[in-house]
Amino acid sequence: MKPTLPLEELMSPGHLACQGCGAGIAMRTTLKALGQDTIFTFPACCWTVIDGPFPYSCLEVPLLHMAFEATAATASGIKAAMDTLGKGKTTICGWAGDGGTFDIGLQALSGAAERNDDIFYFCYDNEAYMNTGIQRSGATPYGAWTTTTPVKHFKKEVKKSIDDIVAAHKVPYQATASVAYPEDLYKKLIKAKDIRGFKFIHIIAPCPPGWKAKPEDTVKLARLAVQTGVFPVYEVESGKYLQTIKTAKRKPVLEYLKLQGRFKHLKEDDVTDVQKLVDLRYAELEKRFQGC
Amino acid sequence: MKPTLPLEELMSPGHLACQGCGAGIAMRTTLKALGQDTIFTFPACCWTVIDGPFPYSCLEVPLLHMAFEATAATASGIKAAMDTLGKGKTTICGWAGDGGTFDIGLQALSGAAERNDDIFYFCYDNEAYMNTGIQRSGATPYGAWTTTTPVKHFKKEVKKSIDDIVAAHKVPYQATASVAYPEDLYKKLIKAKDIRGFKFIHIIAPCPPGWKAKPEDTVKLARLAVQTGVFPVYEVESGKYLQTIKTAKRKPVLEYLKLQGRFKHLKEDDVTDVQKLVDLRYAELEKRFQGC
Amino acid sequence: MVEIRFHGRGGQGTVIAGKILADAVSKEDKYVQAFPQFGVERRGAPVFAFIRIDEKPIYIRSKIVLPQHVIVVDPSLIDAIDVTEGLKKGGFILINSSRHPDEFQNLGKDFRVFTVDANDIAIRHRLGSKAAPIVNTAILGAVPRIFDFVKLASIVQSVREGVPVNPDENAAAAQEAYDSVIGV
Amino acid sequence: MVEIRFHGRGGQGTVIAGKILADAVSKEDKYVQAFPQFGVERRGAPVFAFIRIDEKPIYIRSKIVLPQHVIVVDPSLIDAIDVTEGLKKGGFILINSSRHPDEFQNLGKDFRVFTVDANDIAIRHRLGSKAAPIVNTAILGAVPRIFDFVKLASIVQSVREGVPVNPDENAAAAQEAYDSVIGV
Amino acid sequence: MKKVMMGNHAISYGATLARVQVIAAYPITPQTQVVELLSEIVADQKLKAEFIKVESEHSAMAACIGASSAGARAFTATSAQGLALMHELLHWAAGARLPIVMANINRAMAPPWTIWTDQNDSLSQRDTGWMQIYCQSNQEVLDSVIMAYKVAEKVLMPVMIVLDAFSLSHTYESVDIPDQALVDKYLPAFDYKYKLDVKNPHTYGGLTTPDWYMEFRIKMHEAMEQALVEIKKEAPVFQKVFGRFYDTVDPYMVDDAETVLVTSGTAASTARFAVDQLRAEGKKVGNLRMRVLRPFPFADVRQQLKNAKKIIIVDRDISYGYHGIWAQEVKSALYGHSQVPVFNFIAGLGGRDIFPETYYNIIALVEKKDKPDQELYWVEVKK
Amino acid sequence: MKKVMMGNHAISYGATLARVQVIAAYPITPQTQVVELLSEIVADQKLKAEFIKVESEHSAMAACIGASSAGARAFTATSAQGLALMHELLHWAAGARLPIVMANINRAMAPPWTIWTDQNDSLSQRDTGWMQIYCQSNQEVLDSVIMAYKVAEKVLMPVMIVLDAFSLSHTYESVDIPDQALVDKYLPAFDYKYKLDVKNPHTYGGLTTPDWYMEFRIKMHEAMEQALVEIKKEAPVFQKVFGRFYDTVDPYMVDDAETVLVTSGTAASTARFAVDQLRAEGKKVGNLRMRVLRPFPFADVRQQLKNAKKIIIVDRDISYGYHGIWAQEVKSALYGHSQVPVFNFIAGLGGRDIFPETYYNIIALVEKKDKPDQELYWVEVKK
Amino acid sequence: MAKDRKKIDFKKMEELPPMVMSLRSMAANPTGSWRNLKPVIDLSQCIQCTICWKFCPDAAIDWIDGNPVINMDFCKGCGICAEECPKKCIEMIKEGK
Amino acid sequence: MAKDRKKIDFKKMEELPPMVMSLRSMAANPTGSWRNLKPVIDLSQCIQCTICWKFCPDAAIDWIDGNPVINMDFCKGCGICAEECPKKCIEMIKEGK
Ligand SMILES: Cc1ncc(C[n+]2csc(CCOP(=O)(O)OP(=O)(O)O)c2C)c(N)n1
Ligand SMILES: Cc1ncc(C[n+]2csc(CCOP(=O)(O)OP(=O)(O)O)c2C)c(N)n1
Ligand code: SF4
Ligand code: SF4
Ligand code: SF4
Ligand code: SF4
Ligand code: SF4
Ligand code: SF4
Ligand SMILES: [Mg+2]
Ligand SMILES: [Mg+2]
Repeated sequence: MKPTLPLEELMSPGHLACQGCGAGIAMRTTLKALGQDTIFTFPACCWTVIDGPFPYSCLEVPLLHMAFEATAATASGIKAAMDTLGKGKTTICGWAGDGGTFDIGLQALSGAAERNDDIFYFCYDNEAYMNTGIQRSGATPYGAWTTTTPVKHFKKEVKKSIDDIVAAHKVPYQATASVAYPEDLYKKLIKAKDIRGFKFIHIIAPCPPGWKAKPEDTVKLARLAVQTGVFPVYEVESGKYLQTIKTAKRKPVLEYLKLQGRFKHLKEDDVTDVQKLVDLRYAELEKRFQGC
Repeated sequence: MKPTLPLEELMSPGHLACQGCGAGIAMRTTLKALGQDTIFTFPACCWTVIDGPFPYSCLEVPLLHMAFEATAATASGIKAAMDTLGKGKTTICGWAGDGGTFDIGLQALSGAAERNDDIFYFCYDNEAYMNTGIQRSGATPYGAWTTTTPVKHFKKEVKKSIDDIVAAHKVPYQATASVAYPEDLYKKLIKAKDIRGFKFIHIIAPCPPGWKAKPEDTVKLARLAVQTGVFPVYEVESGKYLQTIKTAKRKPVLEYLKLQGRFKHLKEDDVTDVQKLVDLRYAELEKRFQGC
Repeated sequence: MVEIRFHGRGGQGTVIAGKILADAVSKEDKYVQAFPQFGVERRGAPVFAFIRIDEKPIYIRSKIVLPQHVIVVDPSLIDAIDVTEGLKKGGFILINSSRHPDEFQNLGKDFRVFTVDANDIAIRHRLGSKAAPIVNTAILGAVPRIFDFVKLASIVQSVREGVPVNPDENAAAAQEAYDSVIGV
Repeated sequence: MVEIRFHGRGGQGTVIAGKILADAVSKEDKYVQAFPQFGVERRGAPVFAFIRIDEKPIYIRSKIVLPQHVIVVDPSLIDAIDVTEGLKKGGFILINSSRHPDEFQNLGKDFRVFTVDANDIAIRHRLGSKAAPIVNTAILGAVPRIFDFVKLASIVQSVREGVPVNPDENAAAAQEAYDSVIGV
Repeated sequence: MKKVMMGNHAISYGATLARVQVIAAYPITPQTQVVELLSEIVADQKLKAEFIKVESEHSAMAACIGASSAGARAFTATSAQGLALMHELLHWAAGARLPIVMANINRAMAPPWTIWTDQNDSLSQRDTGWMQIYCQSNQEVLDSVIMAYKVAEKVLMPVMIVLDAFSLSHTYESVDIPDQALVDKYLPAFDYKYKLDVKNPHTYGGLTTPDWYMEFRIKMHEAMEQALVEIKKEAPVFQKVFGRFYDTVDPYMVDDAETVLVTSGTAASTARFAVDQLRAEGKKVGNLRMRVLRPFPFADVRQQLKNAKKIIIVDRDISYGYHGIWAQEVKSALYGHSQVPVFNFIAGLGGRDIFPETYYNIIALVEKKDKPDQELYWVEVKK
Repeated sequence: MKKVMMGNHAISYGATLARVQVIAAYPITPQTQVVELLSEIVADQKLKAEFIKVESEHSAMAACIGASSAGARAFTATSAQGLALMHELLHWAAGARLPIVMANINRAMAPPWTIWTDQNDSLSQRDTGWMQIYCQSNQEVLDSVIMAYKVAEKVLMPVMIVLDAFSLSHTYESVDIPDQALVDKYLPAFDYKYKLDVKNPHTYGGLTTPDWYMEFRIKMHEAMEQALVEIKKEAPVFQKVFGRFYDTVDPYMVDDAETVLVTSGTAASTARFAVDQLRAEGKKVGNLRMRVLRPFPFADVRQQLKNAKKIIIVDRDISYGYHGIWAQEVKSALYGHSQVPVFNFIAGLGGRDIFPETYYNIIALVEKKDKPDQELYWVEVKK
Repeated sequence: MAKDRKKIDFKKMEELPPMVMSLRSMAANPTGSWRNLKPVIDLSQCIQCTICWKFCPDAAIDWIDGNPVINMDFCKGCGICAEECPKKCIEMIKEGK
Repeated sequence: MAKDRKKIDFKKMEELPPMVMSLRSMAANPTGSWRNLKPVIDLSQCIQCTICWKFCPDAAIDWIDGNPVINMDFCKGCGICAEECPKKCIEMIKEGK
């Protein structure tokens, strides 16, 4: 068989991600699609550490580490510079965690989207502040334990829909993706690279310590997230929705939940609630997939 | 005839709004609906000045002036305090301009919406940074002149849809309103006062100097905004859309544009573009009104 | 050093008048500072502007509390506020008014009053609307007639360069104002 | 003052071991400080923890570079890193291992080695899983056997209070470890 | 009750004992345990408080400002980047005269990214109108949180409790947790005269022209001066209730010292250890631990340093293009009051450790000099 | 070419002449005209630059950091609350060693809301690693923007150009706009050795352990020291090209003065006027205008103040719970170098005007005293 | 808060509260002086529809005994009332100058 | 950036660039020491589907001559490759301790 992705690696081994880190797979795949003519900026997040300490880095493209809340604005600044300097072809990317996207970096993201700045904004989503030791973020799903939503008081708010928020900005391209489907992500990026304007990519990236899951289950979980409808994978091009990984028969969410210690405390009723929430959201999206 | 709104005034005359300020009408009407048991917080905006200088104020309810980007979080803080202090019934409101809502205050707004904090968030929208002398905001519509979008380079981005952004948060209640329809606004607030959770109210409030319009045209413009479909007036309750001011036959946008100096430079083609944008957005909303 | 205060209303271009005057003065190689009242300006509300002129570099940068002269761009202010506040004895008061200086005797006899009908001039030169004529360039034309720190030619040139539209009309208004000052 | 360094791997509860030991020591009215290696801890990666014990208040707050003793929570580290780095002459090395202390002669003869099979004890008391037993309480049980700054009773009590689950099993593991130290 | 705990938990217990009513916080290493423990305590209803899990530190401080204005005792904790992100609102809280208390775990500023300790983060907030109290032990941390509310609510100014990352925040040691009843007696409930009150509505913080702005700022400074009086007054009161004494400065063997080390935080604690060793060698060395940065204790500093022959200020911070910040603060305070040579050493930035040996080396260097021959000296640098 | 312009437009022209390549800014009174003129200049393509109309000052500085890292000359302008909101990123820009230039219009901090001048906003950024240059005329503003890029790009540290709200920002006066060709000769294009470059990829600002963090911070301080050298070197070079001379301090009649006023900004300009009047009365008074706050010009300050019998520092700012900030800076710098009594006056907060009479009163008061009998003196307060 | 129309005149710093807070309503600030055009109601035409009243941004129209009464101390002369009056019975006349 | 695997050892401050920047790849950091379980491929069963290769978060599987080869210097032993291998021909065995 031929590899389904290019062999070239722009991410070196030796980095500091935990065993089985989904965010590692996300970056590795992304770099294969974007190639060498790419510049990244990272806010504070696990990737701040994963990348490696001075004087090392595991990325083989230029990277600017930046403050937590500034990702999109920084990327806009880099892009503006590249434009005046006649290097407009280089792909400029912000790469942030869910906390840096849904919460503290949302304003900058919205500003860049409104201006339709010609950049990629990636959010690898592990559904909590992992780098600081698993605190609740706006992306943490209903029902989950984190250190700031203790089991007796598990998270009661539903996950913020960053995708709908971005969609409200009518950006030229946005997509969700899962590390379990690298070819899908790859294809999306190859296409989006040629689209001018703001591009938003939201990747579900399981985190073994944060989800209290086994490291070997990372890909399985990323797949189940899609198959259960917890994290539907689709793209939106100029307002048109397209589900790129179909899930005709969705699996019950319990299959997904039970592999994760962060949901261990949920009673049967709670699981039913989660299932309902997922069904509701899925129904809403299905309408859009059908162009309604 | 009987007055359609209560006679009681909680806003004193003598304030510092310009002649014909739409934001003045917005506040006056809002206070009539919310009554005395209400606390406000304002970020930097025209209302910072309108309210009056030390040791005066034109509001007869408690008001905390606050930094520009902090409205929603401040309101959340006040609300939390009132709750622990056993004064949970008092209505807590953030009241911000469009700049303070669409741009610099968006993150705090999103955070409070995600937490579903039990507060009102009002945005009176005059479509630019007026207090600093008419600079472009995320709410400035396509085609408009501002001091930072000079006529040769008029605003090319469409108005950010704050309503869709808030809708993405699935808040219990949100509504748009126009100062030309105070009874509509009043009714919405009376209803929303009894809804627990985050409530978002977006009021179009024309600004004579900022729109380069005649002061006497303020209400006319606010009405035309609705009648042309530039600013549809509706509410969303638990996800259900309802258009509260119907506009079966929309007037051409030109009627609205031509009363405003900020659009004077637009050529016929440009006006057609504006009309198209309005039609597109209106069609999108109509689907939602029809429950699609 | 000459220090002059302008009185106008928000939206009338009082600050721009000061700026144009400063420009004219600086064309004559004098030193000059022009600055607005520091604060929030609202259409209709009374506002001030200031100008300071000297033969040598001006280092003082505090506000002008005791002006030598006063220019009143909007005559209705005469009733609304005390335009002579802090005005030095012997100071000149130039008022945009169709009335004769003698009718302003209530301003006190320590000062000398001049008038120019800038409203009328502006309207005739189609500056602004009839309801709200733009009078600031017209009134500037009267300045060199009264004061010797600037020449009409400089004013006219600075007006031409300093207005966003209608340079000819504005220049003509200034010229006409120069010719029609009453009280000289 | 006694200064001890713990060696473990991320995720093994090395820091918690230090904390529980500190708690036990403080029960005996001694002064104590326990602190982790300052930095980012990743599962599997080698980590340290430190403890400082004295009869009088401890003011020094810098890191421990030259410990008197060393406790090795994960025996595989012996090959991966130099656990004797900075260790003072005559220092004790307590290793979680099923092997006899004599098998660790390569650590040098300046030190005295003790072993305790904490893995085995933990597994038998069902602490953690077979693949990844939680050994930190077991190894703590061995401490009072070797050192005189703390009594087993205090350790057992602190273990009971300091673990999130299974206090009895953990206490029993500590007790058993106490009894099975090799090299004493 | 005595309990072995980390510095971060000492903060949480302090806040709990102070019966804070609104907590708004955002996670950041090395502060996270403060927030985690508090969210458990609140979830378990051991503390009747609202915990707002905000989306940024900026909003944390905004929520505290809102809550405090409404009359609730408000609390937050942060570190470095989080503190810096609050900066505008630090000015705000002080200008609004709100008695908010915040813990800040000293962590060096980025870039480069770091999570280790130095004091640049809090010291560069010295002009925002916040009181700042630097701690050297977990006990002091817990006690200071309680005392801070007492002083803050008297003078209506906010307080920052400052402690070093890891060497205090993550260090376990025994802490006496006072009885709630005692704390309640010492610290009465917060009764804010100027709260947002629908029965007595006022507008706070409105536009103020040059006519009056300055007078309000004078009042802020006077409140700080009063705070100094209150801190001095509280020291014996607190001691009477809890048995522990905290002053603005903490002198150790200073009276007869020829050379005084001026230090702060955990570096001061280590300095005290070093002083003992140096004294044992017969060196007349003392240590003056700076506990309160704002309000600056002019009188105490001048008094304590008046007998020294040489003063050494060790800064774990620097104002780039000037000196160490503590050095600047102390030297300016001594100007006109002292002629003693002052040596400024910069050590321990970005978590580089400060050992007793660090002080021995400093002392050895200073012994060789009559007066400083450099604006400042860098310590233990890889030259 | 001479042109009557407001201070804000002097900034815009300065930036245009410096051929800035990326502008990112957010409106705030009293800065707005800077941005408005620049957006016109860019829209009219008189300047080849990208103008990013960001959604907050925080993002303005973030965009500048991004742009500068990518090798473009980046510019922004702000004031007070906007500057404070950037605070975290001010530390960032300095730590990343980016030669960004920013204009800050001094406006007092809220609350209460105010738009009038004082220096607390910029002075409370003194520890962020930015150079700070205080101007007294529109000409100096324009010139300083150009010079700032020269120095910044040599030493790789950012610069803040500071001017008073209204009394400079909105004051029209004649300014000589130098020829573009001359400016181009003086200020070469920005060629950044450490730019983000896909041909030579590096990661910037990554995690740095205590092993090396401190050394990078030493380099920052050394860059500041070097900046002082460069500023002194540029003064005559700039004068040769443009005919105007700017030093770190601006002494006026200081040499034989018995009493020296130490001032800054437009208050310094008025002080100079006052000195003329006082000299006319036979009083031996001089004025030392502080132009550069960071890097602090230790040698120049000590040199200029060495003959004075009395020093008066007039602060339009205060560090609550301490003294005026300029007073603290200068007194600390003089410690060990001078015994002259230093009097600290606080004046003009929140836009309260500073008149020549203000100085006459100060001088009259100081004449009556041998040395200060208060920590500081408030001027023209409604007691 | 006192609805007193008098300006507050502090004499000394001690009279000030510790922080900036309002002590009186803006009714102490007669904005009538801003007006260049003055609304005059022809009550004989008026149908008491309250439209002028409800739209006044300055709360400068009082509803007294079933009729609109413009408070000239505050009316800024924006002309909205005149523009919106369905009976066109409000005229904007130039302020006597 | 140099793909050199050697650690960089600065001796003096002058060797440092003015700001923190990477000078070498993380390949200088052999994370193999983190591993507690070790993947072993039974190539005889392998169908060369590249699944193990594409999912390795650590880029620790090289694709050499059409076969997966695990780089033990870096493999952290997460077990994803074993879990995802459709042929179940990767076994995780305990590190020899
Ligand atoms: C202003 C600021 N606040 C807080 C932090 C601390 N912080 C660093 S990373 C992080 C969590 C990031 O979460 P997320 O964006 O979800 O990325 P993840 O770590 O989960 O990959 C936090 C809270 C910071 N660096 N800066
Ligand atoms: C952090 C910060 N940035 C900028 C400002 C300046 N500012 C004050 S009000 C304002 C405009 C507000 O615009 P908007 O929210 O639309 O309200 P409007 O003035 O139009 O009523 C701006 C930019 C500020 N006060 N604080
Ligand atoms: S905590 Fe989670 S996201 Fe972060 S490096 Fe570890 S596995 Fe990856
Ligand atoms: S500028 Fe516009 S919004 Fe602001 S007070 Fe004037 S009219 Fe109202
Ligand atoms: S003119 Fe305007 S301010 Fe006056 S009463 Fe009518 S609506 Fe009100
Ligand atoms: S709007 Fe006209 S008709 Fe109606 S109440 Fe007013 S004046 Fe009367
Ligand atoms: S065990 Fe994990 S790290 Fe090792 S080769 Fe397999 S997937 Fe890669
Ligand atoms: S996943 Fe299994 S079958 Fe596929 S290449 Fe890897 S070892 Fe071979
Ligand atoms: Mg995350
Ligand atoms: Mg607006």
